[in-house]
Amino acid sequence: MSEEPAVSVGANSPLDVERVRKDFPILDRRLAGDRPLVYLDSANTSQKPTAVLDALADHYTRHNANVARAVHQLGEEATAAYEGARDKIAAFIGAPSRDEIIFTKNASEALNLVANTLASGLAENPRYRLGPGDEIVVTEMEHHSNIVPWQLAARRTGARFRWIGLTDEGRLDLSTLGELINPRTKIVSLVHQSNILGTVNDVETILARASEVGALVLLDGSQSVPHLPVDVTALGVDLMAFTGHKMVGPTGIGVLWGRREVLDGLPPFLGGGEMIETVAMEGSTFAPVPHKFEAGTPPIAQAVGLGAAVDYLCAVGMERIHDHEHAITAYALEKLHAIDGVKIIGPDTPELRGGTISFTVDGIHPHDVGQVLDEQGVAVRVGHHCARPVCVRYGIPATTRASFYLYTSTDEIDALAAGVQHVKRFFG
Amino acid sequence: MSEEPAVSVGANSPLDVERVRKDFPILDRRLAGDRPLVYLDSANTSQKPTAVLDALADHYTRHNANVARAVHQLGEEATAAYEGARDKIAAFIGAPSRDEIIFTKNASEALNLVANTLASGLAENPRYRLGPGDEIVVTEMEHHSNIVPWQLAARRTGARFRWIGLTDEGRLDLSTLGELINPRTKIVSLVHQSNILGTVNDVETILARASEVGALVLLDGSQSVPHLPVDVTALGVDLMAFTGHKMVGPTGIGVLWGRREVLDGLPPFLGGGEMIETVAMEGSTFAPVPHKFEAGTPPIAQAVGLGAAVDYLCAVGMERIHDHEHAITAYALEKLHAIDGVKIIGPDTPELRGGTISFTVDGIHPHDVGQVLDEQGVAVRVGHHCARPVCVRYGIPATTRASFYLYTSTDEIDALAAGVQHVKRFFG
Amino acid sequence: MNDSLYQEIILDHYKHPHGRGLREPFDAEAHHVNPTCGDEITVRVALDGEKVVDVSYEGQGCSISQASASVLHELLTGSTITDAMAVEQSFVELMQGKGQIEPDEDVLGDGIAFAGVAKYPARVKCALLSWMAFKDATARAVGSPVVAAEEERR
Amino acid sequence: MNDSLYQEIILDHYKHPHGRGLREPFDAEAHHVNPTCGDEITVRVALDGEKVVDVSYEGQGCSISQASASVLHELLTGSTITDAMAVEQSFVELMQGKGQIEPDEDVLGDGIAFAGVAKYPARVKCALLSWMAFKDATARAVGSPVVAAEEERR
Ligand SMILES: Cc1ncc(COP(=O)(O)O)c(C=O)c1O
Ligand SMILES: Cc1ncc(COP(=O)(O)O)c(C=O)c1O
Repeated sequence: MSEEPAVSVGANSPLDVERVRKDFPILDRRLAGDRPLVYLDSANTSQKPTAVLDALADHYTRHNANVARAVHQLGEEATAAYEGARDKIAAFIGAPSRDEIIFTKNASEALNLVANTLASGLAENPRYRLGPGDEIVVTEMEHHSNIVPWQLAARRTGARFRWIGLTDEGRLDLSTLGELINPRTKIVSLVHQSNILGTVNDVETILARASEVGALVLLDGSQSVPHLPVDVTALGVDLMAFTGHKMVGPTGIGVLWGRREVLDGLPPFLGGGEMIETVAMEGSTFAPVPHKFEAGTPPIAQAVGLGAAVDYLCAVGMERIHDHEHAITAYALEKLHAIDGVKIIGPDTPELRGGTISFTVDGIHPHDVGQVLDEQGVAVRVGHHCARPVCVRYGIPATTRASFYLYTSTDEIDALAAGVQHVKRFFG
Repeated sequence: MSEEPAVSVGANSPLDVERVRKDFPILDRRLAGDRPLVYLDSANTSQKPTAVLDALADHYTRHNANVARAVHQLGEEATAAYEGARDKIAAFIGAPSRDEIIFTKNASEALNLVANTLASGLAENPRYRLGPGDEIVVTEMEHHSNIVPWQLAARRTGARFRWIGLTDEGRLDLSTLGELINPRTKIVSLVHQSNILGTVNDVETILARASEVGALVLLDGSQSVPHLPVDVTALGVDLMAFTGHKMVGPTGIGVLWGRREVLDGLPPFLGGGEMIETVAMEGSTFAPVPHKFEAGTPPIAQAVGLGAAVDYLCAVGMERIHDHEHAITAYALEKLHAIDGVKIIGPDTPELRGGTISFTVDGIHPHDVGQVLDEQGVAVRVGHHCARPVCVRYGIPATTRASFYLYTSTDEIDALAAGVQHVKRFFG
Repeated sequence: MNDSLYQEIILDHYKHPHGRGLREPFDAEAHHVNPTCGDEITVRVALDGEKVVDVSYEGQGCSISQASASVLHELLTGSTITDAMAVEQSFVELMQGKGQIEPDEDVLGDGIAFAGVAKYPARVKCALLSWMAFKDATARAVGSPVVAAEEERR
Repeated sequence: MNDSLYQEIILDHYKHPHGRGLREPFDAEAHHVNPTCGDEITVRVALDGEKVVDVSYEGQGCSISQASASVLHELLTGSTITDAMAVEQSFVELMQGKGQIEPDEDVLGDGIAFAGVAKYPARVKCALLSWMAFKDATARAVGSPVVAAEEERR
């Protein structure tokens, strides 16, 4: 494991991975013991291309100023850059209007924004007010960030918190959907692609049922928007949350998209800064979206960085990224299947799943798997991946998870497979 | 105004401003018409030194990973850097414990966190639950971010929203303090240094009264922490909010500090990610502070950048920064006083005020003042500065505001004064 | 300062506003505020059938917002509602054109002096303030519920 | 892999744990969970006056947490409460020392093999899991309200 993996391209990938990797300076990093980095933890956070880092540096060294407040040149440049990023992101996800893009600090804040404003009781339209008798539906494969806000909202409002269970194959069990989503359901919030199982969910079926009963649908796109072409208009959902750092953008920024009508109906979330129309000590009125939901100085440089990230992803091409990951995932599943004692948690064929593979190794705790892999330079994540109910569902304490992105090479998958073999020998 | 202002140091400043300015690359920026930048808008957002930009770049190109989740080397490096920033910030403000430092996205979120958790009704201890009969006290010189969250909290809970008024000199009117802060008062939230008037408030007197009646005191340090040595232990307040981008740090990060006991007593704010102890579909329990209040992937690179910012400020020395700004402010007040028709809004002597000066020019709207100054390369802010009630109080629609920092030179003040003279000629 | 947004025409209207002051009788009025800078304007319209017989206004604010109101008064007083709305439309387009639109002097008169303002996003609102108020006041005067509702939301 | 945190001693305790299993009688037990990885342990203490007569445990988790419980059993069974707490204190110090502390073999026995773990912040919790549970169980057994209250809060 001491020589650097020579980057090669899987037969079925449309990407020149070797060229892509040159855009990501950290991939040249040597770890302890001069081991090359094999980064298979992109579902946790992605690495950043030079284009994004340059955009950040350029912003801070040439255009830094606060936005929407200044009449001076730097202020206008910063505002144009910040609002320009909003345009780019709207186009990237097919949003009908730029005003429907709200910048948050991460996906978690975006999800909480919806849960909190529905729970606040301040909305004029009862459709956007949760109360006793109402029901909230999530799934058993949600990230904690799409569970806890709803549990808190239910506790505050007396609404009932329910969830769609999982099949043994790691897919949603839709057999009781008709009862679970019913006329009492106010909102259905579900993950598009699971961050632990890799499953890509059947949004269409759930949306169809939700529409029948008039429930809102919030999609957690944290793991789909970075990896596949996502078009909110085509999907037809009401709201979608995602996060910058998982899509080659900076930390400190996330996005909530929502249909204008829905965003208009929700009451304000955080108060202050530029989210107001006019403030008097006696009472205040609020700005239209998107500013209504952007209290205080926004993550300006981070929005600019995310805009550059979206430009980068578009230049490579989301279809090609998706096809590359599909090829890499098929290759990885094959390699892992071939190892005795390795069990895939989640769909074990490359269909309707993304490049995130959770697995267990018989008799060896994931923490130990991960640590010994790390000693070989292979960075994976171990634990419950902020989706503990999935572990409980499958009766395991934790998993080892390898997750891929546009820069993942087949050589890195080989390093993973060799690493797991070594783990087995080590604890054998 | 076409030659570059030669940087010189005010007689009474202990800072070598010329050297300091070399640390801030944007200060070399040439604006439209090849005019040099005279940046007098630091109360809006500050510029960033190379040390901070380098820390960001180094993080992203060498250590980028998610925190608190990974057993791999990058994850451990990123976690050490992120948690190391927490240590630095705790030391910077004299916090008794690192665990009392909560990273937020900006000061506004920190203020909203307190208002929202008090209003949520989820706290076990009634001290941390607002309800009808309770009173909230702010001041008339608050930033909107310390007004709107409390108005919303009052609306949600039935608590009464009250405020301390202002004297004609731009200071708090403490004549009715005994009645305003009374046994029904649950929380007093006030600004340390006003972002519009420059006033530094008498925290001690207000704190003494609040302590008598057992009210919590939240200090908005957004404009004080960047500019003067602030020690929360010496101040004796319960909570303090401040923001990274105003203290030579990145956008996208703010801080809430609170006494351990108070933070422990507040219920969770946003749910998800690493703020949990354990999550089950049936219910969840929460991590101890600081993680309880840090839902989702935090602003990792931004925390690292803020740590570097604090290192930079400490290396220059907060006392010296404060003394420099005091000298610059005295110089600027003198220069502005000398211009006919210019009226200072706020304390018009350098005592107990910071380097933020709001003023009006007789018969000329601030927007016009700001625009014509901008045409000369002088960047100031115009408007109500997110403190509209102050404008209402003094019967003006808006002000022009010049605000200074460690890199502000007397030549820049001269450029401001010359600029204002030009404005008067232009509209005369 | 050639690329200044302060054209002589604008400064003229600012220093010597036309038709300023609120007059009676009027059919409807609208009060608009630009929250970012505190500019305020009240615009009244007096109609006679299809005809705009008077546009009166009072406000406080920057040279751009005040000069723009003066130009508005001059351009629209005496025209038909239809023509006034066409001028309004054209002015809005100019302001939102980011400096890329060539203004038509036949339609906009002194209003063409505002072409440069379109390059300053923060000031576009100032220039449009009185025009938006005029539009709303007129909508109220003719009793159009759709536009009036939109004003309510703002 | 010389700087590995997996010392032979640790692997030995992991593969052949000492004193594993929950036994009766016992005076108190504590169940601790490491939420980041799902490691769990239940520790029971049986006291006879000042003496720790048995420490029994059951858990699931990584080699570090399981080996650490085995070492704990070996070190503390049969000692006095005071001595046990001193050993516990010493082990905690070693774990929180970020790899800077030289462990004392006379006090920590096989526990010194965990010195390397202190360099891996994410694993320190694993190594401490059973020790924290032991401390809480003992506090309950002797009825100390302070420490027990602290456990409640965690
Ligand atoms: C006094 C004061 N409080 C709060 C804030 C809000 O800070 P932020 O915009 O970073 O949330 C500001 C700055 O805009 C301020 O000056
Ligand atoms: C599916 C899913 N939802 C939500 C999140 C939360 O994103 P963030 O941590 O950026 O708030 C994540 C990532 O951690 C995720 O994978």
